[in-house]
Amino acid sequence: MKKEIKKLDEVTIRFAGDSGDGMQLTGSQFSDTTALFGNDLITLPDYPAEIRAPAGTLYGVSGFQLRFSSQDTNTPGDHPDVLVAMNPAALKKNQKDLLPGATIIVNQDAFDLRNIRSAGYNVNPLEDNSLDGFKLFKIPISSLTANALADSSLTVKEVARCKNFFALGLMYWMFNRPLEPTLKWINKKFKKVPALAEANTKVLNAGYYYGENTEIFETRYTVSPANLPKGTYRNISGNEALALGCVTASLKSGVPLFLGSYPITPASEILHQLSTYKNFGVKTFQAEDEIAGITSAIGASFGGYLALTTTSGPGMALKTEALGLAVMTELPLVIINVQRGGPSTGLPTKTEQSDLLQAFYGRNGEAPIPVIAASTPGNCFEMAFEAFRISTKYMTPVILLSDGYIANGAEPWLIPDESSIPELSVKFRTEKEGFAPYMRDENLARPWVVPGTPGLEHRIGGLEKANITGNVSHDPDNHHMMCELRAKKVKNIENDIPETEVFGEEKGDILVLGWGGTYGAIRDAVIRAQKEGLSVSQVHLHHINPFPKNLGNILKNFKKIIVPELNLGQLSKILRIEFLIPVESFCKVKGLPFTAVEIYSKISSMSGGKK
Amino acid sequence: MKKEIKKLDEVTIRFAGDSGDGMQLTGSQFSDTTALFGNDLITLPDYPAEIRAPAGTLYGVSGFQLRFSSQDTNTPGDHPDVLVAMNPAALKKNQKDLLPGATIIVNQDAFDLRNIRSAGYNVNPLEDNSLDGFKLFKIPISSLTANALADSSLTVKEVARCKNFFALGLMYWMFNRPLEPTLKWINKKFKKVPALAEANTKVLNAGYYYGENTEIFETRYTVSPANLPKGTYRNISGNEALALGCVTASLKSGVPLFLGSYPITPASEILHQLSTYKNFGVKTFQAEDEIAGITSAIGASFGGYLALTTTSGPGMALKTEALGLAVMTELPLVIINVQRGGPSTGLPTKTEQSDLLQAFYGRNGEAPIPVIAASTPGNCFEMAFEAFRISTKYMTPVILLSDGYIANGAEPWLIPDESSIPELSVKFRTEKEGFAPYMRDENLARPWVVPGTPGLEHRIGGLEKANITGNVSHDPDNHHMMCELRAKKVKNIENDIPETEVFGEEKGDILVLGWGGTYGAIRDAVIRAQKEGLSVSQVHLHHINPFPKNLGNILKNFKKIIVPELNLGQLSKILRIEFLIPVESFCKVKGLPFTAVEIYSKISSMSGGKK
Amino acid sequence: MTTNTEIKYTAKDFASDQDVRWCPGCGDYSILAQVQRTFPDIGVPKEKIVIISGIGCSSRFTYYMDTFGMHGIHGRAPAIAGGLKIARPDLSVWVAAGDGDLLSIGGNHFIHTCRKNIDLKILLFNNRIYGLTKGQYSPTSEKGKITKSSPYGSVDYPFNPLSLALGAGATFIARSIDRNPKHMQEMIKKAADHKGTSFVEIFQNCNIFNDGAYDHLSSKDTKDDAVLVLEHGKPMIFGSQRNKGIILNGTKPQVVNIDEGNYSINDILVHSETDDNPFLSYLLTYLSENPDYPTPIGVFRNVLRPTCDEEIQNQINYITEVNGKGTLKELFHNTTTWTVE
Amino acid sequence: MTTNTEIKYTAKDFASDQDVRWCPGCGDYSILAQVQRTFPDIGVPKEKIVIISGIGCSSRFTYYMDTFGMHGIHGRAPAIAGGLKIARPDLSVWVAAGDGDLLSIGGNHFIHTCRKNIDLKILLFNNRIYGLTKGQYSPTSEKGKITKSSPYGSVDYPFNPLSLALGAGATFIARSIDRNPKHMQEMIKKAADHKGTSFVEIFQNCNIFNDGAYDHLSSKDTKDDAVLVLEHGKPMIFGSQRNKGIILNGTKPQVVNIDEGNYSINDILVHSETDDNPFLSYLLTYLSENPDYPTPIGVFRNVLRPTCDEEIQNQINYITEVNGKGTLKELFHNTTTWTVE
Ligand SMILES: Cc1ncc(C[n+]2csc(CCOP(=O)(O)OP(=O)(O)O)c2C)c(N)n1
Ligand SMILES: Cc1ncc(C[n+]2csc(CCOP(=O)(O)OP(=O)(O)O)c2C)c(N)n1
Ligand code: SF4
Ligand code: SF4
Ligand SMILES: [Mg+2]
Ligand SMILES: [Mg+2]
Repeated sequence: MKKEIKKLDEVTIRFAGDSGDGMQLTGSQFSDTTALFGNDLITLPDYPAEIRAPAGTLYGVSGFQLRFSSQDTNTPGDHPDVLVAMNPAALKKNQKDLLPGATIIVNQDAFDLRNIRSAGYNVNPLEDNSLDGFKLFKIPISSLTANALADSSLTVKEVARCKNFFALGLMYWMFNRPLEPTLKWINKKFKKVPALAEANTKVLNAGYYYGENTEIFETRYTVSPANLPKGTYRNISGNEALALGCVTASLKSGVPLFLGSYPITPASEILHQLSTYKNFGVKTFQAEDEIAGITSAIGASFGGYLALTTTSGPGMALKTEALGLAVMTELPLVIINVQRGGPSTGLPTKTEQSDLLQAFYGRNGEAPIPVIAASTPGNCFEMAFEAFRISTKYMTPVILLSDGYIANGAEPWLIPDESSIPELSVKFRTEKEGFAPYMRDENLARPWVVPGTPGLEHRIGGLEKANITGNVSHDPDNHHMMCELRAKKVKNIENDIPETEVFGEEKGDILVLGWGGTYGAIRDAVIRAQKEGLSVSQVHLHHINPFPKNLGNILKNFKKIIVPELNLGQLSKILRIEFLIPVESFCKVKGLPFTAVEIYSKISSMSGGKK
Repeated sequence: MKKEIKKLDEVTIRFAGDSGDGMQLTGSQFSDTTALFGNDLITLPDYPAEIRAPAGTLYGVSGFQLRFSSQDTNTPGDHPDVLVAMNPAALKKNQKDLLPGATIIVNQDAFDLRNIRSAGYNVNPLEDNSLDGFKLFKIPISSLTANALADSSLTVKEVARCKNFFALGLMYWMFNRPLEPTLKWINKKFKKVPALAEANTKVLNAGYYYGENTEIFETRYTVSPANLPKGTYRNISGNEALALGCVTASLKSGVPLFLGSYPITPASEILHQLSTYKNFGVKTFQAEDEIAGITSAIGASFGGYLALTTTSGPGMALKTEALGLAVMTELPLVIINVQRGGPSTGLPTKTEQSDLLQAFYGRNGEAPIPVIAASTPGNCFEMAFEAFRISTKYMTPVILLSDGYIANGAEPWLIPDESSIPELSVKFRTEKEGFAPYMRDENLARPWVVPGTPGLEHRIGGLEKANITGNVSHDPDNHHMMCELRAKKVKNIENDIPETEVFGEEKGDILVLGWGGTYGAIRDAVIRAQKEGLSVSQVHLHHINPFPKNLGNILKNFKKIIVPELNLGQLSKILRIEFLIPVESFCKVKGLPFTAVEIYSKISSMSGGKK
Repeated sequence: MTTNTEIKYTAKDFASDQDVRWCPGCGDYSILAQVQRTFPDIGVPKEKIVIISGIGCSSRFTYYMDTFGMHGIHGRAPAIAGGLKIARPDLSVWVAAGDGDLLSIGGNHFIHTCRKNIDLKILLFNNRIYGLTKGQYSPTSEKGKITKSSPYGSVDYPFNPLSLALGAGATFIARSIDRNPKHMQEMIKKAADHKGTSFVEIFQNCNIFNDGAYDHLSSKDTKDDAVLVLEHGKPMIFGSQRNKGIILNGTKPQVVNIDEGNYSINDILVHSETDDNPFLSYLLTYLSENPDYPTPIGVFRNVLRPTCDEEIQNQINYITEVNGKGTLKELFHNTTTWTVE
Repeated sequence: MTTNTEIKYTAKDFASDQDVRWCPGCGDYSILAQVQRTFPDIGVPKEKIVIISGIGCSSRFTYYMDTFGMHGIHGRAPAIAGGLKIARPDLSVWVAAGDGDLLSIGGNHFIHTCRKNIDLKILLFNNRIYGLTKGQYSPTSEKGKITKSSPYGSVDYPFNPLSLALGAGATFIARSIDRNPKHMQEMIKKAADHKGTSFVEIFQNCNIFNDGAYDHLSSKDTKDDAVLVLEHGKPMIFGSQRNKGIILNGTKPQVVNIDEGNYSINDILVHSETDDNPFLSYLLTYLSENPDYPTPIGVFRNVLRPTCDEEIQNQINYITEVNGKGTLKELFHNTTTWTVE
């Protein structure tokens, strides 16, 4: 039977099932294959806070969404076109995100009484017409999987665990993707357990040919490869990119990397990644707490390492005292805060941007620290490198903000040409002549002198320092001067960072000004609004303290400024301080990223409709 | 010989000597006597950071300044009229603060070669005319003390230690104060060591009669009692007043007080004070660190105590994670930060106001906390009470900012009529019917239910809470709503605090807007400017988050707003956020309080001279 | 602790209305069950029981118990609980904590609680792994362990939590194991009965990230030879034949066979929980460090000393008795005063 | 540690240009002097020595030594030093810390440093008081102590710092006293020689806020009977007549007189620093808890185990040898890639 093939520009799929159903794996296999196929794409995993909640419960549902496209893609999609729901809970939890007409594929076998009840349904949703309006496909995935493995030596439990590959195979068929990449992966992964390799291969094929051969499906779809810039690509998540960026800074400076860290969601992955890079000379130290994480890094920095500490919200709060020490000792140090829902322990697995003011002001005393923020998974790479550039050049701690959304999300990343990455020139002073610990160069940076340098023995610390000599000083005028010097050093960085770029016209009605992981949603919304003729432009900030020098002028060129943030208006506050201008805060504090539609609607309503 | 008696309106004296010279004692005796005599006064001790630095060094100099007056007094005086310098280092360190014509009394015996060198002089400053222009009295205080005690059984070391009483006696003579209060104090203090009691009495008298009998002094002075409101007075320092305010809140609410704290300068005195109030039911817990200080207080609050934690700069930084927990659990808690010079360990013994932004924003996530600030030693009492009022009424942590200047400074305090202090009504819910942990009253406060209440068992914690039930909730809309609810609860407090008052005209050219311990210097400066006919008014904030409701309107009534702060402009930033108005920051970050003259000069230069 | 004889609870009375969300098979279920089974017998009305936890899988414990409770912040449970107990000595305050929570980030509060002998009941859910953050090594993980944060094997030595507690001055230390419900109930009961810091280390299996960590101590085949069950006043005998025993050879413990003729039961060390001098306890905590010895479970040490919370209360009572209850007037006038008429 | 035989230092080479600002008479002066006298002999060039401290009177130590140094923040010296040592195993890294600094706020870093056996040399300036903040009780203050924050006597039991270190797994622990310069020099030297965490508790007099705390251990009249000087391989004999000794009675130490005929020198426990099993060390740390026993000084325990810093370095060296030094290319391509032409 020959099925119709429909060409689409883009598709959003969400895989959802129990924590134990392997949805993260299914999603990432689909992504990898799709990336290899040449689509642009963005992925968004959504784990529950529980490790493995009881089967069938709503809070045990794990999801993985991806959007792939023949065009440039900026978000993982607002509303899935296709939902694969492995059980009633997955259906229940995700149905509300679907628009009418969406495709739903369910594992019919999982809709037994117990699961239906666990999900909080009174009646079987597959049978009460509540899904009218959706394209519903009820497929007995479990039985089909079991059938395919009827001859296998696997246990019933093991067989059951293969069912995600059936769903994956079916999706490969539906979206016309090759099976080879996953088959290759299966063979590598289960090299030592041939029975599993064989079973998964069988089931993947079974899923694929189920689509091909049954009459349930009339249509399959194809999304042509995107017109991506030439080059070699890999998939990269934000946390992977941060790790890569840090190691790159180390290789490009010739200075080894030290990470002092304490595990915390959603930042732990950076620690995991970096602890694999031993042959890059990376030293990782899993400390007893966040305070030891940062202070061990300060020690390593004193010892001449590129020093890094990574954390998230509550852990950041614990590091603030030590941040002051880094400010006073003027040692280079990079602090990455992968933000999550707050306050307190808050929503550990959810995304948020609510630590910006803390990054600016969360310390005792006048303790200025540069703040930068990454906007996409791939951009995390550049920002990590930039953090080390600023930190070593200016002898200062630097706070780099990421968030749970871009940390876990992934996208294809054009691997940069090694030679295109600038060298990071780091100088350790060894010259005795004329040395003083708090003398300053043209960037107001003091010299970095590491223990082991003969004749340059000196002491630093957290008490106020006398200018130049660095001795402890209680002198009133010196203190005022040092406070101003430290502030000025940070402020001066504005001369050393790129001007920010306006996407769209340089002047107009509305400027959408964002920072961090909201980039994609804003970009998609702005593109749509621009297409509709609205006078809208976008500026997205990567440097926040200090701001790019041209920002003030840009702001003057727009009638209204919208600042979408996943907090209650933190960048807005800083803009008011800095530029004394009113801005329109567009706030969402739901533990979820913005959808492009939300921002588009805001733009649209603020512009009073089309122009 | 009858000496001339000159009547003065006010006098500023500074006692200065080695850390071991007993200058703090001398100063406080003079203050107590002067207060008893009926003057208004303010005192300002100035300790070195070292406990007891080597004798004769500049950094070992300890000082105590007081200003007493026949009028209302707001500052300890900008420039001493009289400096008592017990050694060369004391002279060297303090001379720069004197205006020409000031009186200097030195212990001539201490000006030996060793001390002169230690102080960093090349030649004896008493002999090189460098003190021309001052009224210099060279008095061999050590020898005169030794003479007075020629018959005593004390050791040479003990005799030497009495010399501060000679200086004190001399000052009593010079300013026409009675000896009795100090004599009484000596007898009580040395009750068990009669030899010391006798010696100090002798030396005090010797000092007094030295003034009376020698011809060196031609004039003595008197400052008439001030026209203070009727009532009973005591001297009180800011830290004492904080302790008293907290205990008062406890007595007036009938709820016992718990302090969890870790020692830190300049806040430790509150812990010391409160640990003496055992028969007031106060429980003090010296914790292993600041984190245990605040978290033990959170535990006590859960248990139904008025919970307090006290600290300073670096300690505040360590408490920020737990502050988030207090916000999320919506438990009452008062956090007192007695600010000192920062960043990092900074200038531990010096004053500063640089933790305001930290108080506002120093936490992960959206974690709003009310912030109030004390303005004078006496005002610390009211603000401590106010902190508990807000915290229990709204079920919220409250940050109360003090600073090293008002913490250590002292002034006469009109003991309030007990009945004039309002009751603090605190209700613990015991009613089972209709109870839910996160239901809210008209103030948006949730119920305070303490363990031990049968049938009301419930669990709270740092994960996001479902509205009403308080169960853990990952629901997106609930999270947004709860973030807004918590913000609104704090914002609503503006309806429950007094409008701020304008000192001077309600409209005019210049408004001097301050907060915290700068009150006195601003008040003196504004009075002077007003006297000179300048159009200047003062507003001094005690409630900062939220601001008093009328502040916005007041600001509109002035052409220029000056904000003097002991930081780089932190309140200014918050004003810009809140009111979007430009203000003129007048910053000083020198570890020292403002002098009235500094602020007056600023006002004067901004107003372009007289009107 | 107030004894309440009227109310008779059952385990079910201590179950809250919240769904238990641990992974199926997690050892935490057993701990929850044993606590719920034991609490009816500790003689405390349930409104007087408070459970404080930090953050971790184990710290969710609080939500599942129908008592008062606070799910605090990571590592701070002992400090929160300490403040509560000092404020309210009338309450029975329990801490439920993971090995990361209590010994890594919370290590300082833990040792200071032991030192001060604050009357808290601390249950350590020791699964030798970070569960909630998905599998990093913890301060009790064995050296060389391969985890997400130690892909080439951890270089850290583990804490022996009981040695640490002893070194910090703890007055009650015990150990049990998730797969031995009866024994655990006994330990929980004894911890409840002790006045002072009670520390119970519970070996808990995390079947997701560190499955089988304690198999040799709980599987039928091996456990009798691997576990030494400590009983006060009894000789330290173990083994499937109950013929192995511990003797002290100078300062070194030694495992001997009492069936082979060289040693008899009379040579075997007799356990005493209540020795004021802690050497025996040290010796016992060390045994599990060395594969030559069995791993003891039971109460290692149980001595009485005044607790921090009662001493603070006593001081208050005493001073109040001597000076009378403080009044506002007294407070305001506790220094020199003068009057302006 | 690199041995450098060319340069011959004197104590003066280790004195910085900063005025020493402790109170006249403070025990810290002696510690500074002994360190400056010992450092010429530890065989490390001075640019390779780093001293890290926290905050406290004692923590000012850093400023007075002409080596590299960091005066960190309160309690965090071991963590700062640990990071430095792991980054730079070639350095000799020392921690100077007060009892509040190391054991109160810094307790967690301290125990984890001991556990991980990071090769740091930790000198505890134990004056049993908070000096710099002007006299509050510390975690080593005796129970009942009256201080500014305990006007009616502290209710807390003190830590025994050596027991705590042992409980945490320390490989080298020793004790000395400010008034015994020669002994202290010996301890500092031995601490320097040990590879792994070396912990030296130094009894230090604070003559301003806790004067005389150790008088009985240093005054001529009492010290011989009050102090037991430990020497490896030697029997534990002490007393002005050198006729008292320690024996082990079951699990309990006992002081006996070898002149009275019941016991001879051969009955006396012989000290061994290097026992792998730590009971003897535990026994010795406990002695000072009890007035019936003398207070031991000297090296209690000194055993060798691979250190954290070297193990991390070894792992790096090994993986680098196996996989080759990482390159940018390898880094970027360490997963599936595809090419768009
Ligand atoms: C301040 C802070 N740091 C880190 C975390 C992340 N975190 C949560 S639980 C946990 C450790 C969990 O391990 P354990 O305490 O052993 O408990 P388990 O999950 O194994 O029961 C960590 C590191 C956090 N929530 N807060
Ligand atoms: C975070 C922080 N908390 C508290 C302090 C205040 N503080 C400084 S030193 C000190 C304790 C001093 O005692 P100790 O460590 O025993 O040193 P000593 O002065 O006795 O040598 C304290 C509490 C601080 N500087 N920083
Ligand atoms: S991850 Fe481990 S410890 Fe956590 S609930 Fe699952 S099995 Fe239990
Ligand atoms: S206060 Fe004590 S410890 Fe500090 S310097 Fe003075 S004598 Fe030494
Ligand atoms: Mg664990
Ligand atoms: Mg001390």
